Amino acid sequence: MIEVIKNLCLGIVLAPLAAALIAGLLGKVIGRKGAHSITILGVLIAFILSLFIFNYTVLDNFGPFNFNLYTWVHSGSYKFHVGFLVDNLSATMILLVTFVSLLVHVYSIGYMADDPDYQRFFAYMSAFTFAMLMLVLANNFATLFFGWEGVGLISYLLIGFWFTKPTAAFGSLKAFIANRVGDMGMILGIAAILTYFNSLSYKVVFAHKAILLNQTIMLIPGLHWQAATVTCILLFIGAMGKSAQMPLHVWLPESMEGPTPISAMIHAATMVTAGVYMVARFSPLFEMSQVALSVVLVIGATTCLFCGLLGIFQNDIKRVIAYSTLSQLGYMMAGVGASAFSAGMFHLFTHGCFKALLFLAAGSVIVANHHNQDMRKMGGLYRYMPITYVTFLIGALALSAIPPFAGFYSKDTIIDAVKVSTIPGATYAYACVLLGALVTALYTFRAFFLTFHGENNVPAEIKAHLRESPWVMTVPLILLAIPSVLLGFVLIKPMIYTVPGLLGGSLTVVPQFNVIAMMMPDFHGALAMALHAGMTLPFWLAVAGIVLAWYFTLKNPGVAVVLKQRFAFVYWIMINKYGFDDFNQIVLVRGTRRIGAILLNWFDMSFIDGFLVNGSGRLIGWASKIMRHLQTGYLYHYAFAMIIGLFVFVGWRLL
Amino acid sequence: MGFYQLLPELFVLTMACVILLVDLYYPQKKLLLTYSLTQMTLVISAFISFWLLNTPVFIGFTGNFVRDNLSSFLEILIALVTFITFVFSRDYILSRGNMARGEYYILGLFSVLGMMVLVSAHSLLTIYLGLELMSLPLYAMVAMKREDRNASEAAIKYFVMGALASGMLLYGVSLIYGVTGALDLHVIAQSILISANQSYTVLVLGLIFIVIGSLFKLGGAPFHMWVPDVYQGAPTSVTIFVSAAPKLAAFAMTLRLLAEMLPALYTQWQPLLIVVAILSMGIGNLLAIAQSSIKRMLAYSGISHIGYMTLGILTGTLAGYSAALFYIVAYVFMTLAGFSMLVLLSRQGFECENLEDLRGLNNRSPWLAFMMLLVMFSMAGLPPLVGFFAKLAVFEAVIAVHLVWLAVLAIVFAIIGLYYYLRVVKIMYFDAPTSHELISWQLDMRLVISFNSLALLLFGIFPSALLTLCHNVFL
Amino acid sequence: MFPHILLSLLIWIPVLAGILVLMTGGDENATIARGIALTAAIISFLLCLPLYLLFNANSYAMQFNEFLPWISVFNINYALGVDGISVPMIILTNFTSLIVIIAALEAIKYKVAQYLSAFLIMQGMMVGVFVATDSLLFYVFWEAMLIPMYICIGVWGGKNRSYASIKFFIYTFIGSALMLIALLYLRLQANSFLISSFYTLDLPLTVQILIFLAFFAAFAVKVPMWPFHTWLPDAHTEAPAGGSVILAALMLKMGVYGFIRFSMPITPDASLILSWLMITLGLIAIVYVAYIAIVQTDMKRLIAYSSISHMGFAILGCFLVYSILRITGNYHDAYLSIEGAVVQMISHAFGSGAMFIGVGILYDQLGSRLIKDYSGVAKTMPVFAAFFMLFAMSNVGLPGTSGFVGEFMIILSAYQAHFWVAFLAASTLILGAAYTLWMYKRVFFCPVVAGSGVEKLKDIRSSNLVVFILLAIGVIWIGVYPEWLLHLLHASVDHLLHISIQQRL
Amino acid sequence: MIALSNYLILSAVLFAISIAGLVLNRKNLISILMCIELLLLAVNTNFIAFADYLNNNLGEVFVFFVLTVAAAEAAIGLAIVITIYRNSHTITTEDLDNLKG
Repeated sequence: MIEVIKNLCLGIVLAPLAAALIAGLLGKVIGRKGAHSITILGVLIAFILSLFIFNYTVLDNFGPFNFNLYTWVHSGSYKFHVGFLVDNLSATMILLVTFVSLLVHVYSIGYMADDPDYQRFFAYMSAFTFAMLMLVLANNFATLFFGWEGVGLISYLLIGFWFTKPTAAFGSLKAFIANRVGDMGMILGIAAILTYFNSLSYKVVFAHKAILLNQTIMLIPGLHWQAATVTCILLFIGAMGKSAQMPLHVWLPESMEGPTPISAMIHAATMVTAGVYMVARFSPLFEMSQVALSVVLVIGATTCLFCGLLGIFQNDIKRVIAYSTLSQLGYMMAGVGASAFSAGMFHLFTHGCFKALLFLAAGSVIVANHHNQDMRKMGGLYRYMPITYVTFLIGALALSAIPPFAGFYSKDTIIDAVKVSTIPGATYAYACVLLGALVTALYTFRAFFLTFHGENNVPAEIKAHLRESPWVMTVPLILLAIPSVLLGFVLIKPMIYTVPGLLGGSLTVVPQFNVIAMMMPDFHGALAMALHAGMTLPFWLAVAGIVLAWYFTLKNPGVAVVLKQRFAFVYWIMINKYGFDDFNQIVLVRGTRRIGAILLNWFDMSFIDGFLVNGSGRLIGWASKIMRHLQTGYLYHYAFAMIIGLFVFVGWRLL
Repeated sequence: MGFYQLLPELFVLTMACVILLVDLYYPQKKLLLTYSLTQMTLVISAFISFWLLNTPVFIGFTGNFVRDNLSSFLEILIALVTFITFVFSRDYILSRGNMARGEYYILGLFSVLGMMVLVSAHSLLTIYLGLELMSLPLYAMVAMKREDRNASEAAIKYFVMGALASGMLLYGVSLIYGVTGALDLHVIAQSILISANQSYTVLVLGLIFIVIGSLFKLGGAPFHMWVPDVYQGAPTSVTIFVSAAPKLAAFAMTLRLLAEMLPALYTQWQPLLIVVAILSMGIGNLLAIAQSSIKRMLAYSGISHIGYMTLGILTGTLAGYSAALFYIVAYVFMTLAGFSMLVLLSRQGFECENLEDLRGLNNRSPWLAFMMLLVMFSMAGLPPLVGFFAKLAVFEAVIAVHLVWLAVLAIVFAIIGLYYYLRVVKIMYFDAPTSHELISWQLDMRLVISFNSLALLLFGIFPSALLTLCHNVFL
Repeated sequence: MFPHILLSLLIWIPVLAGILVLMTGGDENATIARGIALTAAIISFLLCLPLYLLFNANSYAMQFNEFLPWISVFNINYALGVDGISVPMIILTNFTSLIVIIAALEAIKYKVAQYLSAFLIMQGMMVGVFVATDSLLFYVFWEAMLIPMYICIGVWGGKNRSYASIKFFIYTFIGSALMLIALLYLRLQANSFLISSFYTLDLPLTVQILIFLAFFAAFAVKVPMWPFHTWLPDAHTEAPAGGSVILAALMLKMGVYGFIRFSMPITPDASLILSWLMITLGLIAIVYVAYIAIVQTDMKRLIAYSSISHMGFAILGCFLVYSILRITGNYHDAYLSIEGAVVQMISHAFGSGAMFIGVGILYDQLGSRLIKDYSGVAKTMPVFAAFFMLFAMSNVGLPGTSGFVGEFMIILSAYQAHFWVAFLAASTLILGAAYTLWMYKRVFFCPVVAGSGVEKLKDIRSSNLVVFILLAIGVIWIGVYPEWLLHLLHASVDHLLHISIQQRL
Repeated sequence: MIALSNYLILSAVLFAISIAGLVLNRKNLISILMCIELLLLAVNTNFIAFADYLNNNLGEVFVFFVLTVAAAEAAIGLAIVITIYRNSHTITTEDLDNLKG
């Protein structure tokens, strides 16, 4: 059995890699058609094999399977392997990854049709799939980190896909650096794990997690911290980078410089959720530290509300969705922070579908508008692109958590979980996620109304060509729309309210934090939950959000302008995104350069090189020039020097 | 009587007289006969000395003369070095008309005779005579380019300082004689050992004079003032001669005077030599940096080499002496090659005297540039060239007598010195040539200089033979 | 093959070939010179195969020993031998030299014979450094290597070459001169110049510290460690591409090799006492130098500073051993850090060497190394840009490339020593990415500026492509399967660690 | 009988005078040559005095050699002075500073 699984996993991982290599290295040889065929084939193989794995592991409940492929590093006491862990969590996750990836690959045939670097694009996407699968399947921290950084790299490459655009080049760099800040925390977390457990294998670490209980670490003299807390927070910093949590969220809006399929796949459905996945994966560790959970919860909730607020003020359709992604990632983090790991993962899955849908739909709109992304120059598009319109609406409803769409189940579960959570910061978090519901609906439908309804502001020359996208783009939309509607309804019971549930033993929750167990009595089935929605606050907040959006965009746009003038200061803060970008640019980037310049000019060049090194050279040269004058050329001076020598010797030895 | 022990000296003396007569009475074009006879004399005398190598130590002629391995070895080297010098002199003096006279070789031969006497002297008298016989022709040779103002100036400086130094040496000798009543080195050494504390002050005073006298000939600081002026002012072919062979003789003199005659005063002369060594290394290396004349630069570099060599002597151990011997031999061949190159690069109407004259040598003649590079790196003491092992040997000896600080200091000066050697290489290799005139093609000179420079490399890669030889000389 | 003269062949084949090449003379015979050089480089590289195959990785003993008395007066011997630490270095040396010579086939058009000969001789000397088991022989090779490098920088270098080459030479000479004194002192105690005979000396602490400092001078300059690093940017910047590659890929490694081979085992107590200093200097190199690298405007300078930063890791890896040992008490825990240092040495050779060649390719076409003169190179040279991205990523330490392995191992070890040590070391993740990718962005990304010359750049072909492919294989191979390298090290690292942690007082 | 020490003092004084002459004289090369002769005379005095005191004729022998050499030296010295005069029409010590530094 394990051999079969091993080969299946290898197939899943290597098929996209091989496809990527072929498309990337032999792109010119195989041509455009060859490139997309081979990569789609690779991902398709991966998807089909993932189905098998899912079937074995989750449905038939064999597993979990934990195996090593080869020893990566063996040094003294330590052995690091490349290996896979196939359990319910990873099996489900690879299914999502390969599914979304497959659809996005297909979609890209249409979206990228005019791009000269077509092959490169497909190679990147396949390579991304490979890296993401490595991340998900890893059975140890080293392999995890490989995938972790690998997806970061390809995200960097894809954001900078149109590298001749300065904004794309800038955005990609920013994304990589911000991710690296997180990775620094991550690698320190891994180092901490190794220090305490002498192993990087999940299995060993989880089995001996009690070791952490007795350990403390002193980061600042005199202050002892729980080892579990420090380790988990370090790992979580990694998650913050990858999942774009505040204050490391700055890169995600910039990442919209990449092609839209990328935004759908990497910056919405898969890579950015890796942080959530990781926290869930390490639930045994996070459960040991209330402080760490609290940090996760508060940061998640904060991101959820405040990044959502920013989405209201964006006019670029992709940026709206990007901020919504940030906000939804905040929800997921808040969910796992509240120890409702399954709820966080649940939202991850549903969000993966409907957000990919939204992005792809937005991409469809963008293609139709000849790569114009400004919503103020759209409007009334529902007449031209009905499929896109409907699927976007489904996505928007799912995102706004309107029952019975998928987003409703997952988001409501999280809000409830935060509500019942007792860890410090939960009250604040609850307020955030609650308001978040209103904000989500507001920005989503603002975008929806601006794009598809109202007056048609499309410039005339584009208007002439407005039409629905080709089938390679609409079919993925439809395929994604289905789970966006149904996934929540189908999964809520098996995933959340069943013990051990769909994710089974992959997640660990200690009793005192087990919020799901507390919510269990109130759950009476998916249908009941949807019907009951009318009695809950989040639902009405969402509805209020939609109404507000309608009012401000369609009914009475003038009010928005008045409000903008009335609250000019707030507006100023909002369009400047709370000043994070400026802070980074002025304090961090320029500060770093300033420090570098000071160190270089004052210390390296002036002091070490100028004063010490060349200074001693100059000193010697100077001494040489001075001493030259002793050799006057006068005979009597020469004689005198000898006599001096004589006298000194005589005086020294005899007196 | 053992007259055959005197054979090299006698042969050179006879031949010098013969050549003098030949040169006077046999008219010849281009001095071919004089030259060949001189070179033949040197070769034969070297062979005779070689034949006498490894014979038992002979001290004879009422203790005035010694034939030991040191003397034979140095005689061979002196003959060889002079031979090479004369190879480079032939064209040089021919192309500078007023120097083209047989006296050049004859004076040279007499000077060689003086050196041979000096290295095999065993009494203060023979030492003095050898020293003067060596020096007087040198003074004359420096002044041989008669219309050259600098040459005359160099000659008078050399002469006056040399006379002063030998006066001091003599004064020291007279004091030693006064205390011991003897001139034979061994007798003096014995009588000092027996009557240890008697007239100690006078002895030390004499020692100081003697140290000054002998270090003057070597060119150790602060008795070095003549060196740069003479090297620069003298015609380059004479500079080769002055800078090479006499150092060997002076080395022998120093060693005989200090190590053989006054070993009992070791504690007195060691500090003096330490001071001289430090000053020589310091002044030599520092002042060489500021030079623009390559002859002067090599002169200062020579001073610094004498400092390093002195390190070997001052240890007062056999290992130290052999290290010093190895050093001086290495130095002589390095300086020989260095100055020879200047002769080779000079021609009528153009003297290669300044660093700038070497610009872009690598473009004009890669082979010669490479040879000069070997010389420079050997002087700088870089492996795998012989100069490195010379330094290694003296450092080893110095560290063995626990003067680690001195070795460190010496290294520091070596680092300072590295700069100007590198600058020469830089000028030859990195700078563009200013002149594109072809370099004269004299096969003999090129061959000799190639052999000389490659020997620096060869003895650097396989230093064992020479090191062992230098070691065995003192056994 | 002939195991008993294999090492000699590895040293002397390139040297003899170098002499042969030199004798072909002027540029009219350049083709012959190139042919001989390439043949010799390939032969020596192939000779690494028997070295690797016949090497017994389970033994810490020196293998392929050769022993001939060389200078009997001082008891100096021509003693050669390799252990698990030197074997990878030798393979690396021959590999890099091959790369450099292939890269030079097209790029060098002026004094070809001298150029190739300088590199071949250098190659022999460098192999000599890694195989010498007699310390004086080691020293001879160590110093002899400087001469061809000096010539190489000075003759084929950039505008400021004289200054850079002399600075390089004197700087490195200062250090090694002090090492010579230490060697002579040690030989006086051990009565032999054999390195192994130094391992058993019981020296008092003061002496140990002095000897440690003398070695430190030699190795720290070579590595180079802050604050002895200022020669490197100049030398790198001015050197021709091949020179920079040799400098970065091999010469810097000799410093670390020296620490592992000499400083730690000979003066373990001093190393223990001064390990805090070494760790501090290593961290300064990592953080401080990275900051400086960020503000560089010259690509080569930037890569040079990044080399210093990366070598800081190697130093850190070596001397963390003592801290780890103090904390965990199990010396098996210390393997990770010191083996990480060795891996870092090797991996850095690939990454930075390749980047130097890359900059050389750009420089040959546009005559500038300044970042601001380039923009959008990826548009005109896509293949080149792809390779450069790989090497840049290795420089950044991306998993899957060689650059990651060493850094990962060392950061993980550093945490065992102290959190903040690990923290500072890990900051390279950000800083390294910042300086490397910022440069990449400015040079390769962004629009092509009309008239800048970038639009006329030609993508890499033939020999350069071969070079890049070879290097890329190296980068990925070490990154994906470092165990291939590590298994060579275990026995020797174990042995040296044993000696290096023994208290001798 | 005059004591040995008196001779020695005399010779030391002669020696000192000659050296003083060398160091202080900045005008004439000829007087420098004379100083050198004086220097040798001081040495000779020493030798004679010691030889007499020790009753040992080695010193006297030495003196003869020194005298001979001194003569040769003077000859060469004067010859050099002549070439200097020919070249620069002066024999002033102060003017001989072409070579320096």
